[in-house]
Amino acid sequence: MPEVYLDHYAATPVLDEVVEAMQPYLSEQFGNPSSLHSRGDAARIAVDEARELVAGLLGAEPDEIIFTSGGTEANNLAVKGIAFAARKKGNHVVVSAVEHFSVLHAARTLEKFGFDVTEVGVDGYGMVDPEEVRAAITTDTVLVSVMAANGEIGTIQPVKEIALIAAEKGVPFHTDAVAAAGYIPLGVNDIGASAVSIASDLLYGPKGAGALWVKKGQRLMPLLDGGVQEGGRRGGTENVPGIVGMGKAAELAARDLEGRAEALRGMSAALIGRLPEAIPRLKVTGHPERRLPWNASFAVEFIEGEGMLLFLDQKGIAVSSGSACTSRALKGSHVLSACDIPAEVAQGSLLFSFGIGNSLEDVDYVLETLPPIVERLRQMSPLYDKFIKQGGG
Amino acid sequence: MPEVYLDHYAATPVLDEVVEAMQPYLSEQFGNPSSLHSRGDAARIAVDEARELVAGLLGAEPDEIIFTSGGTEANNLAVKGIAFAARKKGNHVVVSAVEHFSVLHAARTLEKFGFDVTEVGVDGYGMVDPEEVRAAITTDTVLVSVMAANGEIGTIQPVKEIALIAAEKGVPFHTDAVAAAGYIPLGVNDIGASAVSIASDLLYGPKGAGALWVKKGQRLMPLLDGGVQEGGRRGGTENVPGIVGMGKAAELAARDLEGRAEALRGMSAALIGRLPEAIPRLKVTGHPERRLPWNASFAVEFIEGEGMLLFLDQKGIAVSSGSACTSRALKGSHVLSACDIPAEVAQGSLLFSFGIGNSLEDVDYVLETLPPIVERLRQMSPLYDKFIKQGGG
Amino acid sequence: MVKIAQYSDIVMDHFMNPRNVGEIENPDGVGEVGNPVCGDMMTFYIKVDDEDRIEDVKFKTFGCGAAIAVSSMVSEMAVGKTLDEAMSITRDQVAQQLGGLPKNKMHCSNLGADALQKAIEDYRSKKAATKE
Amino acid sequence: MVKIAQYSDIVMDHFMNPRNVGEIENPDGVGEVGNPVCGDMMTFYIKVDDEDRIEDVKFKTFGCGAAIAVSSMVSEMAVGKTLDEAMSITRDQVAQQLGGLPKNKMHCSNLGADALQKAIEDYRSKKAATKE
Ligand SMILES: Cc1ncc(COP(=O)(O)O)c(C=O)c1O
Ligand SMILES: Cc1ncc(COP(=O)(O)O)c(C=O)c1O
Repeated sequence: MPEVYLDHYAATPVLDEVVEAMQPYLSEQFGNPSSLHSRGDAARIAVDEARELVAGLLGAEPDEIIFTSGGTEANNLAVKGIAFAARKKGNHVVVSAVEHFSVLHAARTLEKFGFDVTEVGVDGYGMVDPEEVRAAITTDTVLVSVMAANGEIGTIQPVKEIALIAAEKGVPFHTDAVAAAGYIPLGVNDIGASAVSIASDLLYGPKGAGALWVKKGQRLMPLLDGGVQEGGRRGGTENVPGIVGMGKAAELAARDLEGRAEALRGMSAALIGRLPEAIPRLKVTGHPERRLPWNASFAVEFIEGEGMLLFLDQKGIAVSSGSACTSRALKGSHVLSACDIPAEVAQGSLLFSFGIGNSLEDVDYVLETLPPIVERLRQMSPLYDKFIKQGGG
Repeated sequence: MPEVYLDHYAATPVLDEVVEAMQPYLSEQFGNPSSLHSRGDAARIAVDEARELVAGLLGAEPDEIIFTSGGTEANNLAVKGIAFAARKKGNHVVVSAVEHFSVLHAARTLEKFGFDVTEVGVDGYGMVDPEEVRAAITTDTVLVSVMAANGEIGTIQPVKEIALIAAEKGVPFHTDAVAAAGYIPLGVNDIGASAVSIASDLLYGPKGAGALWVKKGQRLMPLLDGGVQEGGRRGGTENVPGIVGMGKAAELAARDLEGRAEALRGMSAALIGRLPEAIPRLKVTGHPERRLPWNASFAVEFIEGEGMLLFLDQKGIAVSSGSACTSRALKGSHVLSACDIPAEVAQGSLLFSFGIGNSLEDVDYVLETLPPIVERLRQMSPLYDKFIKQGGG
Repeated sequence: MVKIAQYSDIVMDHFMNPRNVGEIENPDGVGEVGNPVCGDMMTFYIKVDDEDRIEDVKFKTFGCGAAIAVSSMVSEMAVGKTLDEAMSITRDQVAQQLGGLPKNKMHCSNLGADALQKAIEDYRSKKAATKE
Repeated sequence: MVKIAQYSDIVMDHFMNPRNVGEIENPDGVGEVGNPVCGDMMTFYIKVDDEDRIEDVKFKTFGCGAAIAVSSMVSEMAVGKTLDEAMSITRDQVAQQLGGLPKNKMHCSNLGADALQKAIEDYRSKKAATKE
């Protein structure tokens, strides 16, 4: 049976070069970067090198990089850290409705501490309108956070425009680039952001590592108090192998960005182009042009995502779905809902996230495998039944 | 040159068995535990197994374990999480003066949010008096946090007594067991705690993993909002290899606890017994009996710690010091200061932290190597000069 | 068969090879529960013989693997039972017969017994109406 | 020599083999700066010749590797200089001669030039006192 992994948004494999780079720091080089002896030295030097490589991917200064345990911590640190540090200035933050929960729920936590949160909506393609952000900003606004691109539907947000508006209003702008970094060019100064989150595990790096870039001078209340690691902005013994792995992954992502993006775009475009021909009543979700190269997202009408996932898994294909049943919280996707996709259609959402190990043959295999699965599940579906009886099909 | 690593409190090497256990999850088994396909399954099962092993070390239920990125996050989650969740009940927390900064500074952050913090002092051995904790508790107290043992001086705290008092007063009791777990028996129910923090990297496990045990029913505000990982109490893609490594490390620590403790106690006791004979004006810090088996801590009068560290490093010996110069924050140790050790004496602090790879020969090597280094530095020291001229020596 | 830890072998078998999928033309009773917005919807059709025994059951289900397996299992359990017996099939029995269901799926996907009961009630109320 | 990245080779050399450690009996000037509570304390002793040139320097230092290396370097820089020249030795020059110092050590450990200046001032004030 072929193994066709198309769930890179959930997890990327770790590149051999990355594992190799990490290896010494898992065993012989186990020193603590804070230690003053030579063993500590080796660890500190390794962390500093990784910091430069991550800064390189973002076109940033190394000392502006704060290593975290992942994208979620980076987002929490950005949202809570910037808002709490500014709580004497104001108590309002603006986020988009399609943010990852690590931004959205962090904002809800701010509400418990007296903040007001405005969620700016999106159009049917999942795009934020910068003018809506402008309209949402008040004199109390201390943070605007809009993601660089949404992983579920691939839509790339107009962050430069939003950053410009935030800058005009003197409000810090954070962007969650977890899904985007390494796939579209993301110079932090080019964007004009105050803070940018990224994660290692969507970059063919190890899990357990992420980073928040924070512009020099931007005030931030730490989330993890403790030692003076990361310039006092994030305590805790550094995850040296994780950080080293992330550094290597960032280096390779920066080096290969264009090549990777082109290959991925080729595959996702092929699937987006051909799947609707093979499956009637299939909706492409997200933006037709402004989308992440690796993302091909759909909603299959009349059936639910988990069944498709299970059947595809039987055929060696790994994908994900934003359906309620496949989310551990058993709630439908807030992203699809923000795009005004009816809840019952959103239940049939399917996300193919391509990786650098995939090929166009994998697309062929999906095109061959998925339609009969959909057909089979539709034959069981009372919704499809009604649709047919009402003259559809 | 011999390599004598005696800085296990800063970092332990990762055991081969642990690295081996992690290895698959760094490469082939890269799935995301939240994914519904078989690759996600493999990761989820691995995390669940690790959860059982960590629970085993603490005599706890697996679903009471929250995996974190390390001891610092576990402590921040405990202190802020419990206090913020109870902020409608009261705004007072009690900590000891010798807590790790990840507890102490987390408490200071609570002050910024309207909490009052009482720091209970210690005696000359670094011991907290449970009756002082009782006296500190008010009707507004929502948390007592006193560490199981202090890593810098080895002193084991009377946590059972403190837990009992907290329980009598109906106040949750958290204990930071990062330095203690795996070295002294620590049954969470035996202690009677509400929350216990541990870290992987002091257990011969990888950096970047830790855990907070939280008693069923204890309310907690998450620190990292996001997905519903860890039962909704800690969002973020799980650091699968780190967690798996921590699980293995916990399993081995539980299995070998007594043997390890005995061997370590032998070495630290030998050094504590013999070093004062070899070096005049040397003070053993911490408690004479109630101390962690791996800890041998001292203060060498008239000289400063960094010089000793550098010379020892030249001889292949890695240790640490609580001196201001060796701390990245350039502040003297708050622990030694709480024990009423004069600041200039504390500058000469030396911490030998033994590990399971050490032997009594390493103690001999230190006994042979350190005295001439001390002598050499004392010869340069204006303080020693004064002492001698005043008739000391 | 590629197995997913959350589902037992029996669940996977019933999901992949569901029994009694389909529709009954001119059914004696129809029961529909759930709602596609929430992610699960089941329609049960029954045929009842002269002795108030369930002769045939068919179902259509929109929902996750568990929902489909539950429907299939309920349909198997119901065939040949008297209406009273079938009415007493509980969610817990269904879950047990399936070798267990994931905790988080116990409530949302385990609607099969309810749909069957609705179909029986539908049959009974139609019959009562005919008698009047 | 085992090297620590934060310290240059020159710092390590001066730390491990400090020049002019010790005391001068009957010094012409003594300067003491720092405070053991903060972690760094230095005492400089100077001998001045008839032409106001520093003939000999000795020091004792309590402090980290940087503090010891700084003391050693300052002592070397000072020997043979006139008092005026020696007075103009700056912290930055010392750090530069050492091949750089870690940023966080620039302020606390780089007291050698101050101690030397204090010793020179001590000498000058004593001399002034003698003249009066
Ligand atoms: C856009 C976005 N932000 C943040 C995160 C959280 O990252 P992590 O799971 O590494 O904590 C994700 C995870 O997929 C994401 O897609
Ligand atoms: C007692 C204690 N608590 C907490 C911590 C923090 O652990 P980590 O550095 O793994 O975050 C340490 C670290 O040494 C510690 O000794």
